Amino acid sequence: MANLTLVEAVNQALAWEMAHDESVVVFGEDVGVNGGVFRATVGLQEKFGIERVFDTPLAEAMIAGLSVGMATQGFKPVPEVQFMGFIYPALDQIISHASRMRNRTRGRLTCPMVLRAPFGTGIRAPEHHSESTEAFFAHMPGVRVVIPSSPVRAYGLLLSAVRDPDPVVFLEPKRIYRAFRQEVPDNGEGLPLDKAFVTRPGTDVTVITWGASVLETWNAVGELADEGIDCEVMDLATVSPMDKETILESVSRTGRAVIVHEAAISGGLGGEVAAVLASEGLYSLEAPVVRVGGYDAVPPLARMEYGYIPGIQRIKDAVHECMES
Amino acid sequence: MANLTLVEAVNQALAWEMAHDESVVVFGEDVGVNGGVFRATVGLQEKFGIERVFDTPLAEAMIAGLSVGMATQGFKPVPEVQFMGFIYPALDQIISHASRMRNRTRGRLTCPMVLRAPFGTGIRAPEHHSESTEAFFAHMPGVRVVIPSSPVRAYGLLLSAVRDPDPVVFLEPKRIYRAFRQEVPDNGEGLPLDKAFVTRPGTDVTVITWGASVLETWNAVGELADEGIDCEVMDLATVSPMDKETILESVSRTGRAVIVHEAAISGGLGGEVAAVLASEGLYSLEAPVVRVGGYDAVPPLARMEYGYIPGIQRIKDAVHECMES
Amino acid sequence: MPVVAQFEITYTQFLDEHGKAQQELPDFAADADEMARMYRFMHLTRVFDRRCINLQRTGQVGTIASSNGHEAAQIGLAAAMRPEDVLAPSYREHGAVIWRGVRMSQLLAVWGGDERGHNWDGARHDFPYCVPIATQCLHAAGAALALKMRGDEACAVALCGDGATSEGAFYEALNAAGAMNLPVVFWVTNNRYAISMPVEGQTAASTLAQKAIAVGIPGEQVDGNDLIAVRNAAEIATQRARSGGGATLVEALSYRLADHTTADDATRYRPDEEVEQAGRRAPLHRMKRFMEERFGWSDEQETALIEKLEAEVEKEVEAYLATPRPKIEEIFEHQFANMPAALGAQREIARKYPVPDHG
Amino acid sequence: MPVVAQFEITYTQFLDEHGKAQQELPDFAADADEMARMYRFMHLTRVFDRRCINLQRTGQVGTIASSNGHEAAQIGLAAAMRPEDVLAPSYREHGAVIWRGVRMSQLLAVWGGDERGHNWDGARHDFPYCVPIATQCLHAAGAALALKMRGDEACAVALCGDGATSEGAFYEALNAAGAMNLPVVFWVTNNRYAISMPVEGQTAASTLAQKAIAVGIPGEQVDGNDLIAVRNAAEIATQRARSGGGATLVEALSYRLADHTTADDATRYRPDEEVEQAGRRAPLHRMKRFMEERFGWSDEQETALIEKLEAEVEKEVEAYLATPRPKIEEIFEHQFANMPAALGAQREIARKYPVPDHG
Ligand SMILES: Cc1ncc(C[n+]2csc(CCOP(=O)(O)OP(=O)(O)O)c2C)c(N)n1
Ligand SMILES: Cc1ncc(C[n+]2csc(CCOP(=O)(O)OP(=O)(O)O)c2C)c(N)n1
Ligand SMILES: [Mg+2]
Ligand SMILES: [Mg+2]
Repeated sequence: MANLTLVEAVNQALAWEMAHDESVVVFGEDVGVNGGVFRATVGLQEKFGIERVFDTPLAEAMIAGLSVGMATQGFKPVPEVQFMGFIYPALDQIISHASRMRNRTRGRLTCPMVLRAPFGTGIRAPEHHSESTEAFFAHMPGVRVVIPSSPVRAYGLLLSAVRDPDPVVFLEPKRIYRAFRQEVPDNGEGLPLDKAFVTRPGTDVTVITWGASVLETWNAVGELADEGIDCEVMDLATVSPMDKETILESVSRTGRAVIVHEAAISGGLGGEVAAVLASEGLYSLEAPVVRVGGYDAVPPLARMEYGYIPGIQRIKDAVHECMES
Repeated sequence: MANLTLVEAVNQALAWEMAHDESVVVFGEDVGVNGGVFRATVGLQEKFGIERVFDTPLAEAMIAGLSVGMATQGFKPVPEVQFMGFIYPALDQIISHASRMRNRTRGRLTCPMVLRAPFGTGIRAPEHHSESTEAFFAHMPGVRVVIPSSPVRAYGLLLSAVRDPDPVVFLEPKRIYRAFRQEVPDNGEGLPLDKAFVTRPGTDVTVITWGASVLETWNAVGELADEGIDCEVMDLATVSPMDKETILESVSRTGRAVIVHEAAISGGLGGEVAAVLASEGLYSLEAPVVRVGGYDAVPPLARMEYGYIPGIQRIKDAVHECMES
Repeated sequence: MPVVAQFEITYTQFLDEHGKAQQELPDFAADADEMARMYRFMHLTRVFDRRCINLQRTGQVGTIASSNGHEAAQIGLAAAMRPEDVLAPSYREHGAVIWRGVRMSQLLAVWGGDERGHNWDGARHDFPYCVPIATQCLHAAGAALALKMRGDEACAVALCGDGATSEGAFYEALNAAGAMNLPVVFWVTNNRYAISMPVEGQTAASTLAQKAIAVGIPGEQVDGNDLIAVRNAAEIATQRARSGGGATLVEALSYRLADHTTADDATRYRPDEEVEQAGRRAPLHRMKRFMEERFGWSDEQETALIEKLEAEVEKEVEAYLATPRPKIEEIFEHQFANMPAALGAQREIARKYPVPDHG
Repeated sequence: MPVVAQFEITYTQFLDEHGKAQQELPDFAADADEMARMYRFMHLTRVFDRRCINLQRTGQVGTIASSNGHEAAQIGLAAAMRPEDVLAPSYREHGAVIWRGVRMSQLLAVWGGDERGHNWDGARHDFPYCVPIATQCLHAAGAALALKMRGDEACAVALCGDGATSEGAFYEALNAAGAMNLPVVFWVTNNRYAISMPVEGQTAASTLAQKAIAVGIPGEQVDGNDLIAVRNAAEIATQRARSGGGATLVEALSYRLADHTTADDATRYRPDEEVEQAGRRAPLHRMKRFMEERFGWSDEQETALIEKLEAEVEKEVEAYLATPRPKIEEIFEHQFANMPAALGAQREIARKYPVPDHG
């Protein structure tokens, strides 16, 4: 049983599914010989051949459009966009075609594909390498948005994403690609795409998060436990369609909610979570919902990025604010 | 003093500003000789010449990128994207460059431009002509998103948008382009870009809306008044950055909020409004916030589009739901 | 300075505007049945198109794009395709998709605002009409890659217009097709206008065919109003693709004889004389002359054919008009294969509200 | 079949890899001072680049892209530009922007993760380094349109790589420049690789210069390691643009002698021999030979120059390292000219938290 990092788990899931489903194809920029700039696809070309694992010309709209074309004709493309900051040229193909091919043909053609992209801050990269715009894709009917935040979840969620009959945008928190390891049995077992993960049961407050922020959240929650604040921690993971039930059930017990993500707060997905609580969970709320996120500013370059994303102290303060009001 | 439709008011504002600011340039697809497919730019080429009002090749990324280039070099481009459904190829230039040119150069270069696009349903058009994805742009730091919903506001807000030193995405509700007329004095007076419009004072519930939905909202509110329900109606208009103060102040008086928009509910901007109430206005809420919007489905073609967007009855039911809980 | 690369673009025409042969004709042109079949479909396209416009005027369909003037380009191309090939059409290709088995009532449904129309008969694997300009070119490239990986002896064909050639998606599709040696044909029907923009405003390139040079694939120009030139070019390009020879760009020179759509008024931006002149070069004229000269086609046959086609179209119009209105539930049922709970709940809400027609 | 268009692509080299003239040289090549100035900047680029890599290794800057091998392409082009021209560079163009007056300490700030670096000296109207591939080509086109509308006798220049030519944005920029006859030069430094993708994988086109044909503008290929060929081509193209002659595409053939960036390991995808071979054709080698033969440049001068440049670079490195850390407030202050209230409130929150350095 392998002790893997998140990015290694992604690789293991791709390898499993390619071995078990002939129709799965992996392509993108530098995913072949080079094995991906983060090594997510390393070894796949050797294993499955250059026909099924190949490098494309440098054009993201093309990568997405090619995927749509292949998906409608019986393949399961799993393209990679090298960084989320470069996914925007592909957005038109995702919203205008991938997301609606099934609907606009009333099921005649479908678009099973998984667009993978690393996202978020934290690797001292140049401009445009720190984007967290999952909210764009979560506002697209017909698209699933999945964000793993541990090796085990990366493996299980990616398997289910590739097996899903509809398009999935699979966003990988590159800041924690190698942050920690887990035993990830290579058993081909997927995880549900409609269930949030309660990673820590608690009674005082529900802390809802996803992506790399699970890391700071986890540390914050640990320190808060020492102070006697018992947080329930939820990794939303399948952020769209959103698992409202788990959110509402948890907050119905704790009465309090704090939301933590890297993306800019305004228009971010934390707003959707808060809105669900404001309309369907209002009577359980004993305190204002607190959102902690990236500020409403362009993600800064390396020297300030850790001042931009929610840090442990900011998360703790948010929980205190929520507990005290 | 001219009695104008919304689209005529847009034209009047463009003409005024072009006459008073040499640096304003209008371009896009079919905006010149043809005067725009909705006639928004009719007459401008005759008035101001083909140098300042011109048709471009058919390429939206190019239209946006050209604007960024011109704006950084001292011009004020006011490009038109023919329909919001075709704005997606331009999205990369908006988020990656227009929105951050000022920040990434620390003010050395700036990007004053107004990207105009008609949006929303309701004109029996083919596929992709009924998009309402204002939420995408409202999640972009450094960009203003402005949505007029009356001739008077179209004129004043567009003037201010063109004069604003930063990029503005100006979305015009084409369903009400010609729905009604107003006296629109051509006095060059702009309207503030940071204030929501309370179009009807009320005491029982705050109904927050924007775009073409103001129409059904207005009718619903009228009928509700006859039933004795006194709605305060707010046209959010400058949807990003959002005027939280006006929202919070109103709900602090009414204790209830209903949000109405055409866009898909999940991930829509109504979520941001509800989130603001859940975190900064919770103690004023006497009832759950109710969101009425397009369903989480691709905007349907003509025969079902009026079943998709919030109709008068659905808005009334939402207000009742909010009043009765 | 050493020359490191040289290129040329050719133009092919078989029949001049009077239907006179300018060079030796390809074999299929001698096949009376085949020519009659294509001629019939050209007329059907025209008759259907006329009826569509009239249905729009009477409010029975929504905004609709006319294929008036495209009859040769559409039928000649479709006739060169095989059922197992994959077509990625733009919104204007009525003749091509009808040839491939789509029912006219289904096309009317599409333009009438009913998604069920795209769940169409004929080549079930073909792409639906594509509205976002040039994006279908990428789908054709992807379909071609799928065909290639499966080892099928088939190709994909993308149809687009002159304006589409300015979009990055068009170029990216061509470049990928060249780089990956994909079995795909990019067919540009240059009807001289993108709504109000004349093709001269789209690009400084003297031909659209030469855009192929940028991506290292063959490109050529044909008279798009000459059915024989169109079919001949389409057969060569599709056969090249099916046999491993890779992608081709064909520019078919034609003219849009109608407004861009029923929502457009072309008199705003182009002179009537130009349209009249172009009308004299219309595809059906020269095919009629050709059919007369080669196959003794008579005016009686012509009148009979058109009457028959009008009846055929009328049947389809009736079928369209008789189709029960879609249910609001249907807008929820094809978002995902497995409907999310929240969406199901929204469907229940939607059920409660009658759907008003347009006012 | 009549030929309706013909094209050819030429290749220009003045100095072979040993610095020997292959044809009569342009006048500027006889100007000892000018040649020495360019040679000096080529070396400065090299020295600075070496120091950057070393700063990254020691954790004093973040991931950085090397310009090793691009010295001739960058300096020859920059030298042909005028201050009033507008440059839209990619992220690899250290030599070009330093020539235009940007301080090395400012470039280090950019790569060190400090936006203030882009508020740089020199040509204040130049665009900052551009990371989203090819998007800067559209900015150059827009700037060119601005220059044209103002009637300035100036041009815009976009710099990009071979990989960039596959992006729709590249094509759309070229097509618009052609259609609108814009004063812009698109300069493609073909260094054979886009990270791990060799240029042969990007396109089936045998040259990148021929992509100009698709948009009706002149395109040519030059030896990008030959300073004289580069400057000559750049002078012709920029002068054409400034004088109303419109846009030009230049493909400069070169080679990336380093990893793509410090985050890359090129040994994964290309053989050492290939790199060694390319190294022998490096721009500085042949320029050294040329300087020796034409202007009696000596090894002593060479050593002295490099020492002097190293000292110059060191001063800039010190200035960079001595720059006080930016304040977190600064990330809020340039989002809008007039800060929205809510953003101001967020700034107050941010103030309360120390900004940890990277772990
Ligand atoms: C991406 C995109 N931009 C704009 C439009 C609006 N529009 C519809 S048709 C058209 C002109 C297309 O011209 P052309 O490609 O020549 O095709 P034609 O209509 O002449 O057949 C435009 C601009 C669109 N549908 N998609
Ligand atoms: C739109 C976009 N996609 C992907 C990337 C990631 N990326 C950075 S550099 C690069 C290769 C660029 O190659 P080329 O254009 O030849 O320039 P070079 O680096 O060789 O100078 C890629 C794929 C990016 N920066 N932008
Ligand atoms: Mg056309
Ligand atoms: Mg390169």
